[in-house]
Amino acid sequence: MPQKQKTILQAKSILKKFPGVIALKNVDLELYAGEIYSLCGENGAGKSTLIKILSGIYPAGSYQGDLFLDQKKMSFQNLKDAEKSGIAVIYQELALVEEMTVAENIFLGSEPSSWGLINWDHIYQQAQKVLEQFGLSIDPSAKLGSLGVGQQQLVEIVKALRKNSRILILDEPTSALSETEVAILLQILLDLRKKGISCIYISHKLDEVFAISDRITVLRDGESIVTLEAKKTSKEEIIRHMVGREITNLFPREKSPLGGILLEAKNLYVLDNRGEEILKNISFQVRSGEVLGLGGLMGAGRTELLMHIFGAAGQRKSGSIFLQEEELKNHNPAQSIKKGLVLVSEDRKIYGLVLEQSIGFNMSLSSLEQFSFRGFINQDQEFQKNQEYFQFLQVKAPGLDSFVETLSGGNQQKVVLGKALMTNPKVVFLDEPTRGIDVGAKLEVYHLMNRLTSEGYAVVLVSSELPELMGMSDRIIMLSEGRIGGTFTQAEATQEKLIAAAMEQKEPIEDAK
Amino acid sequence: RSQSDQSFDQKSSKDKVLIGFSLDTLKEARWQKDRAIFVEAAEKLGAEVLVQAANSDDSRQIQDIEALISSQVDVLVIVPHNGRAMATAVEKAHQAGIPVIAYDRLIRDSEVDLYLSFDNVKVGEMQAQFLLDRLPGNRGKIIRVYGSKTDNNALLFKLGQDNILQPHIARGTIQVLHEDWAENWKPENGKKITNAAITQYGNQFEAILAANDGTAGGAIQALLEEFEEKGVKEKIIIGQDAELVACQRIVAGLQTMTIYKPLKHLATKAAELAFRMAKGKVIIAQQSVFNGKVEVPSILLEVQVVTKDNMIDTVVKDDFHKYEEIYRSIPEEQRPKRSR
Amino acid sequence: MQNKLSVRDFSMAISLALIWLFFALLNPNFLTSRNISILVIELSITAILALGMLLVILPGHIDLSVGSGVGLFGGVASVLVFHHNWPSPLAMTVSLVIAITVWYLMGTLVIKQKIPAFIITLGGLLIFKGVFWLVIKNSTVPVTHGTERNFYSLLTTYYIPPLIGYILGALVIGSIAYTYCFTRKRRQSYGFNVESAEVTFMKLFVGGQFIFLFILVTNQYRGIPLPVVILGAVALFVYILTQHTPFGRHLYAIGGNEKAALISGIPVDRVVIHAFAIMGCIVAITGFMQTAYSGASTTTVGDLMELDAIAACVIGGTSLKGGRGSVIGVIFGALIMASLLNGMTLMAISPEIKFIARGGVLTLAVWMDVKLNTD
Amino acid sequence: MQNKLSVRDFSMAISLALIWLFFALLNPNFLTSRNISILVIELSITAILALGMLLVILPGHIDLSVGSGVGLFGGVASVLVFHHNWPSPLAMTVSLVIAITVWYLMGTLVIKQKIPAFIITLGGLLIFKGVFWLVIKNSTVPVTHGTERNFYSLLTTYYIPPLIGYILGALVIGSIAYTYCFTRKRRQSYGFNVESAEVTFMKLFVGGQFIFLFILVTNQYRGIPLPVVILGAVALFVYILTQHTPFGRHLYAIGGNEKAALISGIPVDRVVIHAFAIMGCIVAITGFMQTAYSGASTTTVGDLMELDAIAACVIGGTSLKGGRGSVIGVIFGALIMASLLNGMTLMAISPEIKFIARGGVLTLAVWMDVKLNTD
Ligand SMILES: Nc1ncnc2c1ncn2[C@@H]1O[C@H](COP(=O)(O)OP(=O)(O)OP(=O)(O)O)[C@@H](O)[C@H]1O
Ligand SMILES: Nc1ncnc2c1ncn2[C@@H]1O[C@H](COP(=O)(O)OP(=O)(O)OP(=O)(O)O)[C@@H](O)[C@H]1O
Ligand SMILES: [Mg+2]
Ligand SMILES: [Mg+2]
Repeated sequence: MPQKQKTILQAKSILKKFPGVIALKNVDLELYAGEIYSLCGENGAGKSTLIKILSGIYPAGSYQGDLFLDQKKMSFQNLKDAEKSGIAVIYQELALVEEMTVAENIFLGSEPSSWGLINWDHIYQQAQKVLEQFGLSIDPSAKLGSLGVGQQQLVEIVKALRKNSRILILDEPTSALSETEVAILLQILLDLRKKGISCIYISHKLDEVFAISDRITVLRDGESIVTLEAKKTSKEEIIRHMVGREITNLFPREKSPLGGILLEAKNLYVLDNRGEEILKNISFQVRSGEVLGLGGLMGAGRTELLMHIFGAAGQRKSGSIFLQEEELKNHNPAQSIKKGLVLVSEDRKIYGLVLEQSIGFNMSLSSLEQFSFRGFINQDQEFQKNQEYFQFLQVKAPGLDSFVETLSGGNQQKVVLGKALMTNPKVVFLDEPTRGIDVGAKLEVYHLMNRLTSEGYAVVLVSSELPELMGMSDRIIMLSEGRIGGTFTQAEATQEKLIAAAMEQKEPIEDAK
Repeated sequence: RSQSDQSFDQKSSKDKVLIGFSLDTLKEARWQKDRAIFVEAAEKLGAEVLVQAANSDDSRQIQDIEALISSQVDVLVIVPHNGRAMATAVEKAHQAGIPVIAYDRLIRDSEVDLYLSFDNVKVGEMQAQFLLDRLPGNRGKIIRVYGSKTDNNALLFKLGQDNILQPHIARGTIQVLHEDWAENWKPENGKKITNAAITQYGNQFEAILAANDGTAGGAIQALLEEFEEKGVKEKIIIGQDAELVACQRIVAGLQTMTIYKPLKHLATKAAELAFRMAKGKVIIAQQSVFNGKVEVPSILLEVQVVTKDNMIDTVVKDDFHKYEEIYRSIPEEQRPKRSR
Repeated sequence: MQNKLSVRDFSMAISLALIWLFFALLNPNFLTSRNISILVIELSITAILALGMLLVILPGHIDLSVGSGVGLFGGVASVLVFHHNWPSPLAMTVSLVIAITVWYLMGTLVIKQKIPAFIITLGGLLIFKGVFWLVIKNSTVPVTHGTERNFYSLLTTYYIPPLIGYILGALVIGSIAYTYCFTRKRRQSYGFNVESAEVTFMKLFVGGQFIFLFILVTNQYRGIPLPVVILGAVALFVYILTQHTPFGRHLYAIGGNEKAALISGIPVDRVVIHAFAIMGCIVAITGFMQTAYSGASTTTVGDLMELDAIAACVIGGTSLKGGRGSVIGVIFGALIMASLLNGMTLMAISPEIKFIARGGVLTLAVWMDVKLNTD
Repeated sequence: MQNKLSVRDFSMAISLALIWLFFALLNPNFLTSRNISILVIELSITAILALGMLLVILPGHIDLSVGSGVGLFGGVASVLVFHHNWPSPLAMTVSLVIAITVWYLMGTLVIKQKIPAFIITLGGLLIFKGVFWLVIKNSTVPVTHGTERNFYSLLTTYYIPPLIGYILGALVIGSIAYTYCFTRKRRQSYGFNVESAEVTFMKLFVGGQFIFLFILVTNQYRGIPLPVVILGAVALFVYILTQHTPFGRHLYAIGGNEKAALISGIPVDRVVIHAFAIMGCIVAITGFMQTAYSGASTTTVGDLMELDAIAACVIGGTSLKGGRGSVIGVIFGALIMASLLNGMTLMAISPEIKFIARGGVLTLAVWMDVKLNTD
């Protein structure tokens, strides 16, 4: 294309190999000053890898190809180098210390100190400032671990922005954010662009991508397919390039006949581990063949609710839970799973996977009893079952014995799903099941949900993406600060109503545009 | 001899006599001396010595002896860390047709071939007797610091002391203000015990009866910090082993006495006898000690009480420590004349 | 994992070979049938304890109390036998049961009360030692009366008669070969790729050779020492447990990511507590063997054995963070340590040097292991 | 974190109070000025070592070699003084420098070669012990000739004259009060909400009282023991290091989440290596004090001190996984252990019971700590 703007960052024919996979094949990338440039692509397309190269995590020499910053050839040996030359990165995986306070995390690695002594007051004051500046109401002296995933993500973003660098790279920053928080973030990025800071943005949420990007590049299987002007293209086109085929219906929910009540909660009051009441008077039913959507803002209590019903969190104050007429009382996940209830957690790294083990190990972990008789595992049966799900979920990996930590975010999610489904459950809890996975994979998850319901299972879907929530659930319950803010059938649900319910009559904030 | 050992009997046809010397420990200086003298004497006789030290661990010592047997020694000299536990070792040795000498400590419940020693019980008795003689009218208040309660020898020393002291304690003429065991013979524990005693009874006691020079050293350290040098000199402090440091304290008047075991005699004698045994000669011993199973032919050497006065004609005479070493912190003019 | 392992064992095989070569050159007696027999007896005791330790380390815990435990439960048994004239099998059973109960309780404390295992077992170390000394009254309690033999004393002194030894060996080799080929066939039938027939054969051949050679050598002395058989049994047990049962998988999972394990429906608490219980059982067994080896229960039995056990695990490539480790590795680790000690003892090296050498080799072995595995 | 700490200290204060009460009731001499003085001397030695250990544990490592290190470097110094007649300050400096270098190297091995600290330092434990025995030739090497005093021997025997003691105390209280109020003011000026003036005053008042009381008591005997002053210095140093320097925060960060620390641009390697170097320095200092305490360097000096140090840390609420722990906590932990030992020695309790009690209290203290912190 005609070079009207000046290029600041350029990558030429990058080639990156990993044992068993070629993550990037001759990828070119060109970033103009003061633009927002988006990378799209399926899971495992190579987005994160490309980022890690741009930011020096993979040092020069561990890949082929060249980097140019302002036409000068660069060879980053480590992060520091990249940061020195003004590149700040927000990674897919949180890079924060839970034991430390928000402020400490924000300044971690660059603590302002005089005569070797840290000036704490300054740090907390500054932290306060930055947080406010980005319109966040987070207490800088709060322990990071006490925040929900979403808020943590925001803290990380602030941490990166504080370094006021010229190039900002975000790898799926919004995958854990609620609508409101997304809005805040996008607004921040647009402001930065005005200040002439360029930004590489990676997300699977195309609405966001289109909301802010100037140009979009699509990666597929480690190759850059096309680069398009955001204004001159459309979601459909991008998606087509990403998956290499047409996708007509993004939310292919196929209703299935409703059966009897599988799961019922009656007037639940639940305390969290700090004795605070985080769930108040929750009652609902799920029938076989039904997808119940569970919405709400960050920290509304959705995860806690699922976790509690699953027997993994919170003490019951009052109320009761029935799974197929059986009462569940101070039960543990093991029992829940036996009774046919499984949960796919929103945080696959912490609650989902044993990272240093193989895909096979993880997938069969919950279902070992199936393949073992007289206490011994029949490894061949196990292998076959794993194979089956490996292919059925189309996990992108050399094989069952490749280690999970080497998988891309989306493929890791598929492994978690595989593990859950292998236990052939009756009721499936999906907490943000499509967080950080690509359109293609999402579709697969949706089809999966359809298949489950058609086979008489019940699904509870927690999602922060309203379109998904509305598209995929037959009924929607909105939580707000641990209470039920409203219940809607798919027909009557609209964005506004949902958000209103989620925020209890505070007027809906309009999208950042 | 079990026939299964013949396989390596053929191999064991060597010209040079090989002596296996298994020590309980080398942690204390005393055993370093034993080793040195023994090895020297044996090599003079043209024998070769393999030395093992078990760090006061019974199973280790068994492994040591197993190894010596594997090395096809012609005779075993054992300083058992625990006289009972080593019975198994004697058995193993005899199975391999190797005679065993118990050195310094008796090996119980076994057919050990010879026993050379200063009797540990005797040592305890001498300590106690000396203490009594020093106490005016055999009456007084004392503090007792025992060795490691888990060390069989500590028990023997205590037994000896009790043999002498019990009647007096019973009669109430001797009053034990404070008594405790010094874990692992640690000097610092000796100090802690003494500190505890001082805290409770201040300066009321006349004597400290310590199990060995190490713990005595700890005790003296505590006294020094509390009563200064002169206060210490008033007390009767009894140790054992004639360690160099102890001798220095004795000539400086800080420690009253230690027991000197003429290692030289013991070690040299042991070396000779071991050599003769290896050659298959018969040993005739006057005494014998019953070890719970058999009457063990025994050679018991006298131990000596060492004080300021007889330092020269015991420790120095036997060249156990160098004169200069012992008196290094004493100004020339105050040093006693060396005999000859 | 499998291939990772093989690399690791390879690296350790090298260190081991070096050590053996070294001693064989310096001291002809090192490779005598007698010394080999002695060596494997010493090895067995450490290795068995280390295998128990593996089960505790895999889920990310640790046990410092095994040393004094070994002393204590050996002591309990010998007191019952010697002072109370119980039949040794009964005495040992009782002691064993107590041990299991105690460890079960420790496990429960670790899990239910959330007290780090390091502390609980450090406490155990001290408490058991104290109780131990009380039990044997700081005296020496033989495992049997006089020189008569009983089941207890035979633990470390009995040797399998040569003929039976050969039969046993044949059986072992046979069954290994059978299962090996069998699984291989089945794998093929499922159509996954298996190593070539040659490799399989070579492996089996070499393995068989080793076993045969070992029996040959030990038979030259007095036959296969009983401890080795016990080790074999324990090793097989732990191997199957860790590699072929859900329980084992769960251990690895918990060590890898406890939260995920919990959500995956693993009864974390029960698994860990049972791991501890098994450890207790193994501690008792080691206790009997170690005490029988010294011929009597004395205050020093078991001292510092916990360090040897842990060291064996780590040399064998077990990660103290949990989630990684293997039976074969641990046995190699124990073998390295045992060979080293035995060799140095044989050469009557002074204790100071022994310490230094042990420390050096420990570090070297692990360093080599790390190197070979990062490359 | 601050308030969390206070809870924890609170819990430990209770255990401590109980222990003191117990002994005070059973033995009136426990609270005599003399015994208190002796107790704090014994405390100082453990506490200082434990503070060093904290620096190594925070980033998630561990050091098992400190025990034999203490023996070794105390020994080196006393050999130089006693056998080679060096002036004690010089001898100690040399030994200190060596120690720092050695630990720096160990740290490098841990980091660069990726060998787990557990192994490196376990190796160190053995090697140092061996070298130690060689250095002192297994004999007893006094820290000074005869009864003469030198800087070395004074380390644990010197007491600050009462008057100076009071002045010192006044200075300490004063400076604390000053910084306290100063920061408070500044906080206010930044517009943070600070605790009410009364609370501040009460805190200062109580704290001051304690210090004053302590000086009063020790002066009744001979004045503040020098070791306590040393402990104070080390504690202050470590406190500032961990709470008020980037270095210290990085230790926490590394222990909390190493990956994150790395991505945040923390020089992980350098930080950890330096932590080890400081540990080395502290080991040497402890070595001098411990050796001076027993008056001479003997083969048993330092045995098992590593366990005491680690125990002190853990009782003090330090997490062995790294990322959590505090100076005040560690000191409390050491205080609990020291009081226990001192009290039992005072009452001449038999070694068996000592072991059991130590184990029991260790477990109880941590259990209490855990309970109070989960509620
Ligand atoms: N450390 C590694 N070792 C081996 N393979 C790796 C490693 N890291 C990434 N890969 C592989 O490289 C490919 C690209 O991974 P990458 O994380 O860049 O995908 P992605 O586009 O970020 O996917 P997602 O959108 O799910 O994050 C994937 O096939 C992945 O399995
Ligand atoms: N690990 C945690 N520690 C302490 N509080 C937590 C933790 N996780 C969540 N909370 C709090 O519990 C409440 C419910 O959190 P939860 O994670 O269920 O919210 P949510 O609706 O699932 O939002 P999301 O899961 O998208 O963050 C919130 O107040 C949140 O701050
Ligand atoms: Mg990615
Ligand atoms: Mg959630």
